[in-house]
Amino acid sequence: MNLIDKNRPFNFKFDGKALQGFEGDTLASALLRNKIQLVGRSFKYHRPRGIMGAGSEESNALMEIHNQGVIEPNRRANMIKLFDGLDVRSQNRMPSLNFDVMAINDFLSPFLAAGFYYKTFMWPRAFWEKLYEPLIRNAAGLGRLSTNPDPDRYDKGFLHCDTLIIGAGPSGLMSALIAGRSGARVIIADEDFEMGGRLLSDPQEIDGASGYEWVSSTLAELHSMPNVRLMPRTSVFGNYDHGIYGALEVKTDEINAQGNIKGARQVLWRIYSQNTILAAGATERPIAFANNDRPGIMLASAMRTYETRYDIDFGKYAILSNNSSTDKNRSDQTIDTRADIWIADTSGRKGLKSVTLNSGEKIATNWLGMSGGWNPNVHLTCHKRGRPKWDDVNACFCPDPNTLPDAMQVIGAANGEFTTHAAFKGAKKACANLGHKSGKSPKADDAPYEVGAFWHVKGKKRAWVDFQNDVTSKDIILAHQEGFSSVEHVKRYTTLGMATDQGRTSNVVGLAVLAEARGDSIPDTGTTIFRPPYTPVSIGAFAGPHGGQHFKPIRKTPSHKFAEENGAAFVETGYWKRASWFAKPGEQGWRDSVDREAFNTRRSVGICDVTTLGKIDVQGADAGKFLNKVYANTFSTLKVGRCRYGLMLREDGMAMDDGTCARFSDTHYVMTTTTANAVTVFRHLEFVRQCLFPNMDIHLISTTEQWAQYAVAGPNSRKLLQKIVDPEFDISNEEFAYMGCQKITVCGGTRARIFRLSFSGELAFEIAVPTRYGDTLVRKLMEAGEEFDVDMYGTEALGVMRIEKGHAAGNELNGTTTALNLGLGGFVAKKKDCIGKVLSQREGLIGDDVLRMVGFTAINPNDTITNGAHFIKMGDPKDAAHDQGYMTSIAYSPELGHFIGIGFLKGGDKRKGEELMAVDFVRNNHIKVKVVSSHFIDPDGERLRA
Amino acid sequence: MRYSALKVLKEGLTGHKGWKPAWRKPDPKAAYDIIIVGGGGHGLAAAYYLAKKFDQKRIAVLEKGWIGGGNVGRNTTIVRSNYMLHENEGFYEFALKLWEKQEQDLNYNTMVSQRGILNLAHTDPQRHAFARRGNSMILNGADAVLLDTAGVRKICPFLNFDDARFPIRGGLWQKRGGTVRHDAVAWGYARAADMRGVDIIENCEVTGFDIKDGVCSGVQTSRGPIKAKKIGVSVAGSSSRVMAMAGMRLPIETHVLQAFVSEGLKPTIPGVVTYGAGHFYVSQSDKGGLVFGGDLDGYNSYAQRGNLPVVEDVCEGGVSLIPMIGKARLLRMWGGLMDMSMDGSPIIDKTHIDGLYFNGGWCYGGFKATPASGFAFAQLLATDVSHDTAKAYRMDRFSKGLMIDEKGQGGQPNLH
Amino acid sequence: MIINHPLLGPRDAAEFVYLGDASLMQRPNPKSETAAEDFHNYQYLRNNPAGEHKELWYHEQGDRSWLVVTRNTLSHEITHVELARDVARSS
Amino acid sequence: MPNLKQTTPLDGFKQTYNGLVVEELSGFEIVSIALVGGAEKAAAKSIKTFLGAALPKPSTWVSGKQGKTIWTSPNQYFLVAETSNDRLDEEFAAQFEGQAYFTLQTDGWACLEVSGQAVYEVLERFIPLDIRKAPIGFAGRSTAHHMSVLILKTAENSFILLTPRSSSWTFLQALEEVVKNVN
Repeated sequence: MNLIDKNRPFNFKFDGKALQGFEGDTLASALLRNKIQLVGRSFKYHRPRGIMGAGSEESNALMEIHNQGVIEPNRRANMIKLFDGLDVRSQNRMPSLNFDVMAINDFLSPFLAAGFYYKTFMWPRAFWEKLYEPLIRNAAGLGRLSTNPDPDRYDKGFLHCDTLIIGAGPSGLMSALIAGRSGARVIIADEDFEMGGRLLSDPQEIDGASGYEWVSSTLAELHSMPNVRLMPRTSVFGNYDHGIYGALEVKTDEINAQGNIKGARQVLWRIYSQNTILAAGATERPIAFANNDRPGIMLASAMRTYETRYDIDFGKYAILSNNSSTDKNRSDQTIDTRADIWIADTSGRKGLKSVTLNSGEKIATNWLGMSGGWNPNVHLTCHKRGRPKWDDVNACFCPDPNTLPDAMQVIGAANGEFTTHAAFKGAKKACANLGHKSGKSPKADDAPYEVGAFWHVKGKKRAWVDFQNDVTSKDIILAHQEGFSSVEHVKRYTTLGMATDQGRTSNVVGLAVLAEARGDSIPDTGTTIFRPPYTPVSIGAFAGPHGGQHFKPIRKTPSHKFAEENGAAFVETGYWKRASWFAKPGEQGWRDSVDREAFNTRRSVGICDVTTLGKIDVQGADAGKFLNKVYANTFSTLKVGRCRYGLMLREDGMAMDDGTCARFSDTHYVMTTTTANAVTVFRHLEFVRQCLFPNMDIHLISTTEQWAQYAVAGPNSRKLLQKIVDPEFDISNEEFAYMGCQKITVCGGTRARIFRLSFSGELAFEIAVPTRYGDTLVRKLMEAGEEFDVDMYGTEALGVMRIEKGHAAGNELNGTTTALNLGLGGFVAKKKDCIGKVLSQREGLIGDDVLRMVGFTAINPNDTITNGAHFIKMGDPKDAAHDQGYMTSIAYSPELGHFIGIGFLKGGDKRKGEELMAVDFVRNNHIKVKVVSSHFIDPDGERLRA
Repeated sequence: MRYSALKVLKEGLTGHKGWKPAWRKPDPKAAYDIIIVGGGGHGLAAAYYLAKKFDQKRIAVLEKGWIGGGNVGRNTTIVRSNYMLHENEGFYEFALKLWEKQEQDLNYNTMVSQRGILNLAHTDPQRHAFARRGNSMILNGADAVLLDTAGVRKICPFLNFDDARFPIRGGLWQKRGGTVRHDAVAWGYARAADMRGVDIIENCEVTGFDIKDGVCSGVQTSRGPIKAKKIGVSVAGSSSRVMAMAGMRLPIETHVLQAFVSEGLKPTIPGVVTYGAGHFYVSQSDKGGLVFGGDLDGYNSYAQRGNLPVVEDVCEGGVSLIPMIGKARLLRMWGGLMDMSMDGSPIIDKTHIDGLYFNGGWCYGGFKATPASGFAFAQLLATDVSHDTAKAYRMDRFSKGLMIDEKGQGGQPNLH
Repeated sequence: MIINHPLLGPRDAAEFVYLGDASLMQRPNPKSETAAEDFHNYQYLRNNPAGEHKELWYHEQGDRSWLVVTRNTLSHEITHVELARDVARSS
Repeated sequence: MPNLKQTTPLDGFKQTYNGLVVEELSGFEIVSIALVGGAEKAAAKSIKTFLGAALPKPSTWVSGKQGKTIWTSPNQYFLVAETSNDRLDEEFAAQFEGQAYFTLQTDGWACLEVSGQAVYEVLERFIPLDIRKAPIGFAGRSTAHHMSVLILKTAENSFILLTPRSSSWTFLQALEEVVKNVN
């Protein structure tokens, strides 16, 4: 019984050659059907290689899938479900698979033994980067990655279940059946596109019928259960904390007529399971003998799979085995090491021609199956650093019940129970442990598995242990000779087990060779542990849909549409897109726009969307007390209808954030934070509320997005707003003084809030309406401002004006500056405690010499001041020892007609008038600057109180 | 035994019979002058410099497991000296200069490969911070170039310039940055130290300190007590556990940092690229694997393994920055224990206990520091005077308010 | 990881933000004569145990509760989860 | 001058994909309710009378005279009221002074209804919660594609998703992408 549908042929290409396969084929089986033996080259020696396995353990048959200039490298031929139009090419060869010049390495192999590169290439020094390394790099690597973006789509998702069953062989299917019948929510996943596991490959009977019939009827029943989810082509690749598993579901590799993959190519699932049954089966091992890597030599079980499931006719072939599992092979000649015969050597560079036995007998054959016994697939039991234990009888590592992840049971071959009968028994028991009763198990094969511990054939020639990475038994012995005897040292020194199969076929053989060299037993020598993922997972799948523009959300302000319509350039501020300036026709560059916006605002009026500042509603009987704790200055005394600037410290005394806080009633404050810190401040406030002062009556809720808020700044701002604000509200200087706040209505009854705040230093207001009105309000404001030549201004002009005023912002509140550094020492209230007060008084933070924020102007007014320059005293050497501070913010002031800067200078508060060098190597701009007050414009604040 | 091309040739022709163990496997002696606790990169380097530069004799390195099994064998192999604060930059530049001579110094090819490191900026404030940082680097004798977008494109044309959520606005390029074959560093120092008489004792776990009247005179180990005049502890992620045996609490939390490697690929990525807007950095090893990582998982952990959210976060950053790597496959993920200090910078200092010295708090930056850390620790152990470039790495800097906080995150280790 | 929220049941730890040792809830008395030292120890020194650890997690993508989670730093096993506010009130 | 015109976050989006309907909902007001510390019991009682339903338990919403009330945090609830009165918060504050605090939240959120047979297949690729097991009346706050979401189950194959207004277009795009991939 095979699973090939010869009525559905597929055309595909291998290295440009047109070939045909069928529905049901993998690429590997299709290549074998086309009698192709040579399919790849090894990593180091570029040895010719053929297909070695029939599943994900493959280490030789790695291919590139090509599609319209995009390459997916290193695909295992056995894991590609054949489809029409597949274009696949061999890799790591130059110029061709058949003639690979890099194969010269194979002849130089005596000099390329384990670790050779640590001992040479040291002279001359400069040659490493220039010559040796490029040579090594070009020779190494496997497939190519095209430099084109990956065009495919990926999804991610979350699944919840009572029982996750990993593997759909006899033990997994039986478990699903029992658990499913009892009503549990079951997920059963298998990396193969056909469920059934070994039952699809080994000819055997279950309850008198063929194993395949049992699989079909079981699958049919499982499909009928709504509580069972069958997930073929799904590799459960990792076990994480608390029952979380990572799984990759391959939806399709198929490319449609448009040259695309429809829908998501792969889905990365995070599976939350209450219980897990690991039924992942076992992987056959090779045997290390001289030249055991010829194309045509493969695992015996793989040959059986290709014959049975894929209907491949190998003709005559031989089997080398140390165990009873190969009894199922239909070979013409079995070489059983248990009878003291083995293979001494082989011939046939690009395809096996013959094998020579230890007796000297030479057997002509093109195909050889080898079986060195079986390794249970214990990988997922190790991901949380569980260690398997050695089973002497079965000569393999089995899961150790004492180190299993929580709520995981291991059954069947994965648990070292290799018969179908034992698989069923294991399933029954595992399900019973979960409270699922079951009837009698079907009758199945129970012939015991017997294995002789035969690992490698000693000799002078190379015998491969890790096929892909070209690690031979001699390499392992040499590593031991050089003192690399710990198994971890051997792995790192020889690269054993580091290939794309993560040592699935090589680790145990390698360990056995090492144990023999050390004269220890295998369990005393070490163990194999595995890290996720079980099989490699596309980075694209881990990224899911979050590439390109979808990397992070985009937050748009209420005036976004209006800004787009008016020439705005946007800047990323966290996830927000803020308008940085609004280009008008005729302007030559961003500076033109920014200068105009700043200048116009100071001359007449400008409008800026400040919605992105965090807004937090603070309500409660203890609101004042609470704010006194979180702000350095006092808020309990703030009068209703007033605002106050607030400086917030971290507990270590550094400035955390600043903003204003308005009081609307005895129990109601509205705090604003900087855009960048809105989230962290909220989190901090919740910490203070819940963890430090749990008995205060305080309630916090973010209203950042609830209110669209615009700054209206400039000498004409009041006049403009008077046209918008409903007449019953008085915003004259007398009735609504600087730092006032009130609830008002605008435009005929629309609810609003107005704050008399100024970041620009001009007469200014901030007006807020529910966001639903945000788009219309900005249009109304601009309409109302037409007579004043109102301008929108962006973050750049905002920055210019705040620097002109010497306000600290993000560049200064950089997490390493104290209130004192910022010139805000006076804000830390003397009488009360606040968060950060105690530690802000440490000796290193309060000396005369600490950094102080000051202003700078260029001595030559035509010089450009640059950000990030360091200050050096005139005449001092330009080195770290003489560094006096650094420039944090700079701007061209259209009002002053030259550049200005603010920065931190040691003891700067007492150094006004001093001349310094502002040293900027990376822009090659060293200029002379003078220390000045950071209040460049209207230092007495007359304008904002107007 | 000297390693050379000639020697490799000769051994190749004679069946490799002449290679000797890279280091001896001695039993511990009853007493040493100086004991280093911890056979990682830093500990082995300290032992080497003690013997080579500071003329110390009777030195032992005690390692709980096998040497190089901790972070020196688990990191993403990057070396660089691109710090902003002078207290760090001077030290890391000293390290980089030692890396540049390491192979000849040790007679071991650790594959120091200066293919450059590029830090990307995505906003003007980031570019400005890079300017400040680049200037700091140059003030400390390092190299730095501030790039605009075109400059970045020249070095890494494959980055996402056209469809990026966070557009690339420039970068800071240190040409002398690069990668080093991490395991080889441990082996190279071990071999060179061993050749100078240092006893490297594996499978020897320190279980206690002999402290009396404020003086430490030896250690208890799984292989018996060992006396010493001076004991230096250099155990990275295990710092708190080991120093607790001396009754000390440290300004350190242990966190897990995951790292990732892809399947082997032909050369694609030239140097090291660090994504300033995502949590992602990548280089390509000589074997062809993309070696990449991102942020800490973020919680205290000694488990040497992490969880899925960070894996996904890192890969999202990777694909959004370098769209072609979607088609590469992640081969292996693992975790290391980071001794995260309270300001993100290390400690190399005496303790209040005479004879007991501490080296730790390396956060995730320990690998690149290896030679300088070893050198500075050796000098401190040998002379009781801090190395010039490591003077700021004092234990008491937190009580004095002299933190060295590159990122400005304050006393929350998982944010550094 | 999964944190079993006392009010909401099991939630993916990715919804939470981690702060650190739950001793951060015991803010020293700023008026004490040893305040400088107390605050230094509070802010900077940690037991950093390899084993059971009481620690603070914030349900940022959820109900905004701060939780005290008892978790083993060697195995990541979580044995106890409480609302921090309850813990703070009872101490 | 006339009243200002309102805009909804997603411009009234509605689209059907193979029987799955994604539609923006609007025309209601959301007010947060926080119970005064120390007076929780009394406050809950009088609010119960007002709502015609007891305040919901964690992870649930309840339906009452005023609309849906959703548990959002300890001692905090969202009332989604079928009204166009945008001064609800102020009126409630006056009515329940000393018992509870209120904050207008309507404009902070975009509200989408997703309904149809395929809704579970979509949501399992969108939200980490165990949506298939959630009963009608479930309310949970979590994340979807790095964005906040408050999800309510309103009928067998029907859910309401609330997400912050500023990123709601990204949210919608992400949801659409999943819907297309599933279809």
